[in-house]
Formats: sequence, structure tokens, C-alpha cells
Amino acid sequence: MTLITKGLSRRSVIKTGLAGIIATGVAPTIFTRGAYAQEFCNAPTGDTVTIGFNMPLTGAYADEGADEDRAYQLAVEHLNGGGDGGMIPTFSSKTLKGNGILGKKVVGVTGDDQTKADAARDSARRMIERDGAVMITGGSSSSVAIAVQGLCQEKGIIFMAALTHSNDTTGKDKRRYGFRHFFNAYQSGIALGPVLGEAYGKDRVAYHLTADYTWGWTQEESIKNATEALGWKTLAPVRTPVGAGDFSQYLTPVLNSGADVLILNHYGFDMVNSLTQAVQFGMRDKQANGKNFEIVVPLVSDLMAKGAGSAMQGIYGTSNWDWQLTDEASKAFTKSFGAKFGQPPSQAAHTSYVQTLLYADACERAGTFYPPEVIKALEGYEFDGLGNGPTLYRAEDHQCFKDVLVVQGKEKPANPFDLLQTVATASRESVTYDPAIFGGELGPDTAVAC
Amino acid sequence: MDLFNLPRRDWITFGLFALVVVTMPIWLTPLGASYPGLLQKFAIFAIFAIGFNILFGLTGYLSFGHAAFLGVGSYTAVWSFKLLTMDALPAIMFAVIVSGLFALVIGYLSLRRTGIYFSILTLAFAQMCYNLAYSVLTPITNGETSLQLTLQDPRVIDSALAARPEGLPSASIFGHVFDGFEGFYFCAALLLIAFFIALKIFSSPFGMMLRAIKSNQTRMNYTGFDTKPYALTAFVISGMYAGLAGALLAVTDPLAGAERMQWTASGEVVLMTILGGVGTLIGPVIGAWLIKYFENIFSAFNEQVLTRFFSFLPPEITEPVVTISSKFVGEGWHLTLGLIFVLVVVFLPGGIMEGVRRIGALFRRTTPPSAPAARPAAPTIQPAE
Amino acid sequence: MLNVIIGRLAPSRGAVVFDGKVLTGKKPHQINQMGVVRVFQTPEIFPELSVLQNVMAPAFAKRDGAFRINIWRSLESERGIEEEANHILQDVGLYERRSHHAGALSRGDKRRMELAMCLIQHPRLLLLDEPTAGMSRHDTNTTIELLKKIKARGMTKVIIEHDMHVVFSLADKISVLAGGRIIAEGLPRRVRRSEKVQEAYLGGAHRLEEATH
Amino acid sequence: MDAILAQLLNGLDKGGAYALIALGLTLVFGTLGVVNFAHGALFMLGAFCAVTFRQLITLETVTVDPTQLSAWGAPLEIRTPLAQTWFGDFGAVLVEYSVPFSILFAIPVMLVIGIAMERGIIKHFYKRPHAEQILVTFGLAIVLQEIVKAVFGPNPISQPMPTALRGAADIGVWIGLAPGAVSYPLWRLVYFLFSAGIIAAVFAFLRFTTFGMVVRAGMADRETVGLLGINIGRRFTIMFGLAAVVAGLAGVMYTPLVPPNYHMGMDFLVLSFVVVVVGGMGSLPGAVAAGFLLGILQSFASMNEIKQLIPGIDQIIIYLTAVVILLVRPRGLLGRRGMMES
Repeated sequence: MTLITKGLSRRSVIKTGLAGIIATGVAPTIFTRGAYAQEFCNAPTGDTVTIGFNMPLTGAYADEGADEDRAYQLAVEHLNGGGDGGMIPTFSSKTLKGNGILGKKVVGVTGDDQTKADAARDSARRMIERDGAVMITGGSSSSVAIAVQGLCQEKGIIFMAALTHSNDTTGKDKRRYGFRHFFNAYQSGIALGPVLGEAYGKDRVAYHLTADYTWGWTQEESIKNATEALGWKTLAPVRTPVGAGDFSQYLTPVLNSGADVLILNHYGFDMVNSLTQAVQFGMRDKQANGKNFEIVVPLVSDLMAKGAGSAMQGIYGTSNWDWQLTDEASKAFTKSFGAKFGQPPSQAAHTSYVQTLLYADACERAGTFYPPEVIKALEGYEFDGLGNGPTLYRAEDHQCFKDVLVVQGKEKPANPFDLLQTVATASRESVTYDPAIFGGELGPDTAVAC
Repeated sequence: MDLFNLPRRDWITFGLFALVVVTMPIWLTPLGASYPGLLQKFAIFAIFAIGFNILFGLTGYLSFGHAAFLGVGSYTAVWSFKLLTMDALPAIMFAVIVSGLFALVIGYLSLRRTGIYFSILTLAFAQMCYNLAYSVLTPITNGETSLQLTLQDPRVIDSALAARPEGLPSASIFGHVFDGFEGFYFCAALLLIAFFIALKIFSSPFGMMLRAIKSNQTRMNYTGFDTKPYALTAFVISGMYAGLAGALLAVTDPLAGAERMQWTASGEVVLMTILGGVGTLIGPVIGAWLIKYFENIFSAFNEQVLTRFFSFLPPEITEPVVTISSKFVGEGWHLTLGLIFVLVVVFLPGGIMEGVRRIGALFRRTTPPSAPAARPAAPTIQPAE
Repeated sequence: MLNVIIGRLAPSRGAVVFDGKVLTGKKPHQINQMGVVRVFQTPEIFPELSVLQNVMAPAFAKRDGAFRINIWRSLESERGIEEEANHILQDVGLYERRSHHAGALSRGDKRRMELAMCLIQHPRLLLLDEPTAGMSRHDTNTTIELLKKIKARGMTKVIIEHDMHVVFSLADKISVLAGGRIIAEGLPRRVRRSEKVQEAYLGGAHRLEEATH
Repeated sequence: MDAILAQLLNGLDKGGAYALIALGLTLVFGTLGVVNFAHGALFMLGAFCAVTFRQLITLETVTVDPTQLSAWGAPLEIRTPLAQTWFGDFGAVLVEYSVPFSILFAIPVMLVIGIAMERGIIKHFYKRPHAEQILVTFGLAIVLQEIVKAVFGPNPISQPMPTALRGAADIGVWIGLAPGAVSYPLWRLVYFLFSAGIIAAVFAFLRFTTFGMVVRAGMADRETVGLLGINIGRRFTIMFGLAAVVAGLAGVMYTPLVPPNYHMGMDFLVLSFVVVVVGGMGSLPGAVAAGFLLGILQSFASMNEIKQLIPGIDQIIIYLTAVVILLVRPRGLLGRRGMMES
């Protein structure tokens, strides 16, 4: 039981103390490390460091969660020097040596976030309070990511978000302690817009079916803006509950609405269900306004493509990463993942793996687990060799900037995993935006005792 | 002093209960459950279950929508944090009042029916609350995304009194921010108050009237009682308990999600109450603790833990034993819960408390005195009028 | 007919008037609060409460009215009501079993307890539906004694009964109903002599009703 | 007009599912007097009969060919389905039409499950209060769904529908409207016809067989039938089995529409109770009528025009209907007077 209260800024006390030492010219770095050791939540004390993996093992995004789980197992193995090291050799920062983090062996604890904000926060809290996790990563829904990010800010635990695509995660709900490697809906819009314009023309009427939460809302808005810039019209969007299962009563009105494009702002099993059901409704064979009726899924992954099967063929979307990318890092990761699990990794697995490595690397570079220093090491960090080419962790909003892939469901897959082909790549420059457009405040990086 | 007027037996019960609750951080340490998050849950869900039992245990009305009041309490508390102040007391006060009002309206309508019709009415109302919170009421509830504190919240009282702190504030009481176990002791204090009120109700004439409603509603009427306001009062009190529990969930973690109101959450409190013992004072608390303990600790068991546990067995047996038993722990702990629950309903309708009593009787080799206050009565549904 | 008085059934025509007030259309609890109390043919009790509590409950209805939230008193501090209940339990011979579960009593005991539940309310009109049906001769005699004692206290009772022994030991005024009509009415002596009554009663198809003052 | 017609079709097809589940629930309640919260789990078990059947007929032999490499460089696995090697073309047909064929598999399995449930647990609860019946069956439902989760995992397992029935039918053309005006997925039409067929079969069974007559008499008055010396107990066991089969078949045919997962039963349970209550506890025609009525209401409430008028109505219409019915007419649409009415 500790009596240190959160309101008191311990760090300012240390700062003042340190300033005196530095002034006298006796500030060996080793001392700084030692001084931080007891001042933050779950400082690793033994010879292990615990990381909390919080992912959806049940619920609408459980498929992605299972893949995240695999990626975390692989990341822990590689960080501790097991296996072929995956992307560690290709990573531009060469601090990771396969001896854990700062010499401490990495231990993972897992929790099921049930794809629900409430349960996710509960599970994260359990990992922080009971298991002593020094960092939390995972999540596969933006509402989960935002909820857990808020908790982590409060507890002073770094949160490396995995799958979360809502603009709000690094926009209006951004937090100093939260970091996102995944791209966002705004970037999807920028990347997807020109491709859609070229494929489907400038005169289209779009009908949005949107998952009713932060991710759905921001993706709907981003895609709407991007397509309206092309000259498309947008009908009143329809919001659907997450995990609805049967979408037929939402699909039936689409047929007679006068729309000629259906945009499905759904993810995971929701997308699999709504897309296959839309195809059953004959929407891909339909003519409307003298044009072929089209379906667009702005955010798509291999797992969803697998679930949707033939319904996915020819459908456009965007992806953060694809296992068929030809850079060395992607190949190394795919090889290592495929060898262990008998299937290629999805973008969910990739981002989870990368986030774990990035955290480990940031600790190594900071020379401490002390969160404010780790945050500094991550902010504005420029790296390469983790897939997607050169990448920047922007300091202003903790959003990563890298190339965005526009993909299309393959008509004739060569093997059961060859489901998406990359049709265009939006460059990092083109998807970079002003952080001010989404507002929000990062908040302080004060360390918190727990 | 009528307020502290309790029979000596009840004072002893209360004293023992208080002792058990206050020392929880100590005696739960060897069980691996002594961390603030779980301890707070123990206290909060015990309040929820005690409140539910005042309705179901005493009057026999089986509500399948009680989680709605828990959710309403949480939302109210978070709004109080957002708009007024981070102090926990106003949040709790508002939450209890608002959920009480909700309970008044829903109870007034639902109590026009009895038996399974009552259950389904409460279920329907709760599902409506849940679905609305999830969709149209998004401006109030933030839907699936869950209602959270933000840096932009007005917090008028706090900002009038002091400068805005950097970052997100935490719930406090008179300016003192809860930290770790303090949060638990705050919840525990409210649990003791809630338990004390339940004790008062159980031993009061009012409590006897509620039990009489469960026993024979027709007789109640011909005895000159108006049963409806009695049942409604029990419903409102129990809704307020749920609201208090919801508010405490928000105090310990300022976030409110709609799934708190889903009918499965209502089902959970039914499970807790039945498992522990309907109509008893302590039973629902034990039920709540067991389920929360299993949910947090049992569910973390995995194959490695089991292998270690069964390592005394010969290796060729260990593996199948581990494989089979792993289906019952970890992700599969719900299976264990379901099995235990079925067994309890079939063989031990009075729940764990009845089991304890039977074992006690076995030792004493005498029939237990039939003091109805302590007797867990099998849940019955109201006779049709 | 008792069902009509206490408000369980609505009369097809006419009205029930008691003490100058119309009972028709009133709810059962309101009728009880006006002082009209009934003992049922099959015992209506609170099986899950103790015998003592069964008898105490009606006393609260009498004292506190149809509804009152009284959580701040404990049952055990209600000495007055408890004493009165004990007293009445002694009258009906159930005092020794006052802490027993009411549901576990024999049928005869349940009926006597129910009688006690009614008596504790000091009703202005007591309706008894075959108060001795199913009782042994001994129990019947005890009950008759009990009812005689109550009669001495001056309480109006309406008793429905087939058992002539009971009827003639208690009644001041008897009405004989057959097929929903009154076929004889008056003092016991006269009713006993009525041929119609004997015929109807021996036929066994009809009920006798009596009123005592 | 076209939109309304399409929405009506959607309502009928949703209603078919509701009616089928509610029908089984009412059979159990009407004959046995048991409030069965595990009925949703039976629906789910039916769906998993289809999953199991497909897994059985698509069992594969796996040979590893080290000379060929997979896309990420591991030795390639070659999979050969057993059904095709054994049955040849018929095996292929079996796989293609696995969902309809699963019906044959599901009937005996569900019958056994239903009878086992009734003999094992439900039997002992006939005389116990409804609340205890709710509780024990609720616990049973948790156990059943957790077993399925332990065996099949938490994720939905999609069941492909036969290729021939994958598209949509242009119904508008059949009734003389413009092509493409009203089109509706073929499988959903099949589902509607299937549920109508099953409902008709159950009604015919109750009306025209001696067994059915006894059951109907039992629904009207349990005690009298018991006095006649008919072995009502055994008949009730069969009745429970029948209800399980009806629920199971509803589940089998539902799988191509929404991939089944372990908690689909719970999702339908609340709904089906609402349907039963709206129809009237213990009334079979009521359950069917209410099933279709609520399906249609829900479908219409999802129309954008209606939602603009009353926001959120699509989310609560079913519960709202239930509340109104319960408060205004507690015996439901077609329920008998006095059936648990208060």
C-alpha cells in the first residue's frame, strides 16, 4: 500500500533535485536511471518485465484478436532472443539484441477485451494492478483503444494501440501515454478517393452503412469528404449496432434508395456479414442510375477477405500493411510468422508486433522504463525496416505516418491466403495532415505512482 | 434511537461482516485477489446483489432488468464528474436519486404484472434502455464508444474553486484523490452502510410485509395491506442500490459503457443472488464475491498453471487431466459457473447459505430452529391474483 | 356471498353496504381497513413466516394502515404488538408453537392461526367460511368455545357453516340460503322448525348461513 | 411501394425465424408448463449440427509435399477431402448442399438432446415455481453454450449456401413490376418457405394425429388428461424432443444467413420470449402470428423514413411492442383468458 497521491508531482521534485546535481557537474547518466526507478507505476524490479496484451478474444473482432495474440507471442519470443528474430534484424534502430528489454526478460500477460470498452478497461486495469504490466498494448476497436488509452494516461502506463482506425484515437481523444502505429480513417479517405474516382467515375450516389461508434463515425466522415470532393453525392447514412449479425433490414432499403455505391463502414465479422449479405441481395449484379452498382469497404484486412470469400472479389479498400509486400522487413516477418503458425500474418498481427518492438526499442534508447523518457524517445521518432518503408511517429499527436495501401479483392487467388492485391500506394507525404484539424490535447507526461 | 435499534443478533452479524470486509486486503492476499481493482469490484457488486436481494429475496419478484439501474447510476455519476465536480459524494447522490426515479417509473409499470410477465417486462425495459443508450441517446451516453471524462469538460464547481489541473482529474472526496486501496475502503464504507440498511429492512416490520407479499399476496390484501406500494418501495430501494453500485463503478473508474445495461449483466446479478442464497442477508454478498473472484482469478488459470498443479500425478495421466480441466478454467470458467449454478438450483435451492446451514445442522445433529428471518426460502413466483 | 362482501367478486346487481358505507367496488384492502375481516374456507396464511409473525402482520395493518414504510423500527422492538399476538395465540392454543413455520402446521392449526390473524384486528364484522370444516370433534369444540368467547366481547360475525352443531351453538340469527335465495330467516328455534330448511339441508345441496349478534 | 414490398419480404423472412423459435418455446410452455430459458441454446445447437455435419463431410487427408513451397516458404500441404474420395460425385453434391443435408443429421441429434434434457433435468421441475424453471434452464443454457465454445471456439463459423441459391430473385418481375424493382436473396425466400412448411407440419401433426389430440387436450387441461389414464409423461418427453427439433431446424437453416457462434442462442432468447408473450403464453397460433408480426414491425421500423420520424425506433420496436401488449392486454394477442394472467 502506498500513500503517494497522484496530485503531487513527484517528478518536479526530482527535477529540482537533479538540476542541483547537474549544476555541480556530477550527473552520471547511471544515476539518473537509478533515480527514476521507484517513481512510476510498475517499475520492473526483478529480472523480468511484464507487458499486458489486451485483445478481443471474443466479440465481433475476435478473428483479428486471435491474430494479434499470435503476433505478441512471436514478438515476445523474438525480443527474448528466440526464433529467427523476425523484423529485429531489419529494423533501422539496432538497439534490440534479443536479450529482452534493458536486459530484462519479457513476460506477457493476456486479457480478453471482449471488443467492449468497459470490459477492456477492466481487463487492462487487472493487468496493471494485479500483474504489474509496465506497458499495455492491443485492442481491436477504437472505442476500446480510446477507453484503455484514457485509463493508461490516468495510471501512467504507456499504451501502444494496435488495431484502431478512428481519427479520434490520435485526434480529439489523443493522450500523451497513447501511441498508434496503425493508420487512420482520414488517411484511408485520402488514399482511397482518387482510386474510387478513377474506377467508378465522378457522378455517383453513395449510401453509407456505418458501425455505430467512434471509428464508424470518423470513417464515414472521412470517406464522405473524400468522395464528395470527387463530386459524389452522399445519402443520409445509416448506423448499425456492432455485432448485429443479420444486416438484412438495413440492406433492404439500399436497393430502392437511388444509390449506386454502398460503402460499408464495418469491420471484422460485421463486415464479413454485411458484405456477404449485400452480395446475397444481388447488389453486385444490380444496375442503378445506368451504372453498375458497386460496394466499397474502406478498411479491409486479409482475415475479413478470408471470411467474406468470393464476395470480396474486386472490392476496393485500404490496408495498413499486407503480407505480400516485397520489402525485406515484410518478407522476414511473414516468413517467421508463417513458419510458426502455418498462415501469413494479417495487418492486425503486423501492427501489434511492430508496436511491441517499438516500445522495446524506445526503452533501450531512453535507457530506462521511466515512462516520460520512453515517451520522449517515441515522440518524433523516425524509423524504417518494419514494413511500410520510412515511418515517422509524429510528436504532436502520436500518429504514425507512412505509406498507405489501396487494395482490391483478388479475382483469382493463387492460394487460400492470396486474397488482396495492392492496386495503389498513397505516399507518406500525401497522407500527412495538420494535427490541428482534429483538435484534442495530449495532456501531461507526468509519471504516476501506483 | 430508532436508527441504531437492531436486535443483538444482527449487531453481531454486522460486526462480523464489517470485520471481514475491512480485513479483505489481508486475508485475500494468499488467494491472489488483493489488488484494488478486484477489491473494489467485490464491494460494488456486493452492494448490487444486496439491493437485488431486497427485491427478489424478500418480495419474490424476479427482475431480469436490474442492470439498467446500474447503468443509469454510472452515466449519472460520470455526467456529474463532467459537468460539476470530481467529488464523489454529489456523483453518488445524483446517481442514487436518478436511478431511484428510473426505478419508480419502470417499477410502477412493471409491478402491474406478476410472475413471468413481470420478469419479461423488466427485461424489455432494460433492453430498451440498453438499445437507446447504444443508438439514439449517443449524445448523452456516447454509445458504444462509452462516456468518458475529457480535458474539455466544464466541471463548473471545480474550475470555480481551483485552477484546472494538468491532465485528466480523478474522482476525489473533499479534494482528496483516491489512490489504490483508499478507493476500496471508500467502497467498503458504502458497502457497510448498504449492508446496515439491508439489516434494518430485514428485521423491520416493513421487511416482514415484503416477505409476506412473497408468501401470499392475496392474504396480504385481505389483511388490509395495499401490496402495490410495498412492492414498489422495494423495487425503488433495490434500484437505488443498483444506482449506488453503478456510481461507485464510475468513481473507481470514470467510464460508463452501455454494455453495463445489457440483459446478460442483469442475469449476472441473478446468478450471484441465487448462488449465495436468495432471501438471506449474507448469501448474495458471498455469491457476488465468488463470481467476481472466479471471473478475475479462475479465468487467468492456463495450461501451465494446471500442469504445475497436477504435477504430482504420473506424467501419462497429467496430460489428459490438464487438457480436460483446462476446459473448465481460463476462457472456459463460464462453463464451471454454469455447472455450479445448475447444481445449486437443482440440489440446493437455498444456495450456498443453505449448504452452510445443512452442514451446520449435521454437526449439531439437531434440526435448525426455524427462524424465518434467516431461512433462505426457495424463490417463488407470485400467485396470479 | 362472502367473496362479494370482501370485494373478490363483484355483485351482479345490488350493493353491499356496511355501517352506512358502500363496500362494492372497493379493493380488498380498503374493505379490511373498514373493519370487515374474513376467515377463508381453505386457510390463507403466510406459509413462509413464523406463526407469531403471521399473527403480528395483521396487527400492523390495523395500527399503521394499508401502507407504511417503517424500516427504522425493528420487529423485536414492537413489544405491544408482539404481546397482543402472544395473547391471542394463547387463546387459540398455538402459543407454544409461535416460532414454528406456519407452512408446517396442520390444517386445523392453520385455521386456528388464521382465526387469530383475524381476531387481532378487532374487526367490526368478522366473516367466517366454515371455520370448523375438516376439524376433529375435539378441535371443533375448542373452536366453538373460542368463538363463544369472542361473541362475549361483542363482535359481529357472519359464519357460513354446514355443521348444525356449530350453527346452533353459536348463532343468534340464521339465514338459510338455497339456490341463491333466502328460504328462511330468523331466530335459531324458528329456523330449526322450518320444513323448507330441513328439506333443503337434508338434500345436502345447499349451505346454511347464520349471523350472530 | 417497391421499398415497402421489399421490407415486407424482409419482415416475413425475419418473422419466419422468430415464429419457428417461438413455436417450440410455446409447445414446451403449453404442454409442460415449463418456462425454458434454454430454448435459445437449442436453436444454437441446431446451427452447430450443421457445422458438425459439414466438418464431418469435409474431413481432409493432409499430405506434405516438401518439393513445393507455400507463399511464405514453408513446405506445401496438400489437402484432399475424404467425402469426395469415398463418394465421388455424390460427395461433391453432399458438400455443396451440406446445409440442407444437415437437416437429416440434425433431426435425430436434436431429438436425443431434447429427450435427454427433459429426462435429465426438466422433468424434475414441472412442479417447481416458474422462477426456478427460469433459473435452471438459464444455467443449462450457459452450460450448453460454453460447451459449444470449448469445442468450436468463440468465432463464428460460416456455412456456405449452395451456389445455386446464392443470388437474389427478381420478385418484382414475378408480380409484374419493372425488372430489378424488388429483388430478394433466394436463400432468405427458402428460409421463409421452410419455416412456413415446418409450422404447417407442426400444426397438422397436432390436429390430425391421436398423439397431437392428446397433447392439445393436455395443453387445455393437464389434470383431466392425467385422470384419463393416458401416459402423459412419456408424451411430454416426446413433445420436448419435438420442440428441440423445431428449434434445431430453425438453427440449421439459419446458418448460411449469419455464421453461427456460441452465443447466437442468447441473442435470440430474449427476442423469442418477447414473441411468445406478445402472441399469448401457451397459444401456438399466437406465437406464429406474433413472430411474423414482430418481424414485419422490426423490418418496417428500420426504414429510413420511419427512423427520421421516430429516431431509434428500429432498436426498440420489439421491446416497446412487448411492453405495450403486456400492460394493455397481458394475455397477448391470442392467449386464453386466465393463462398466467394477472
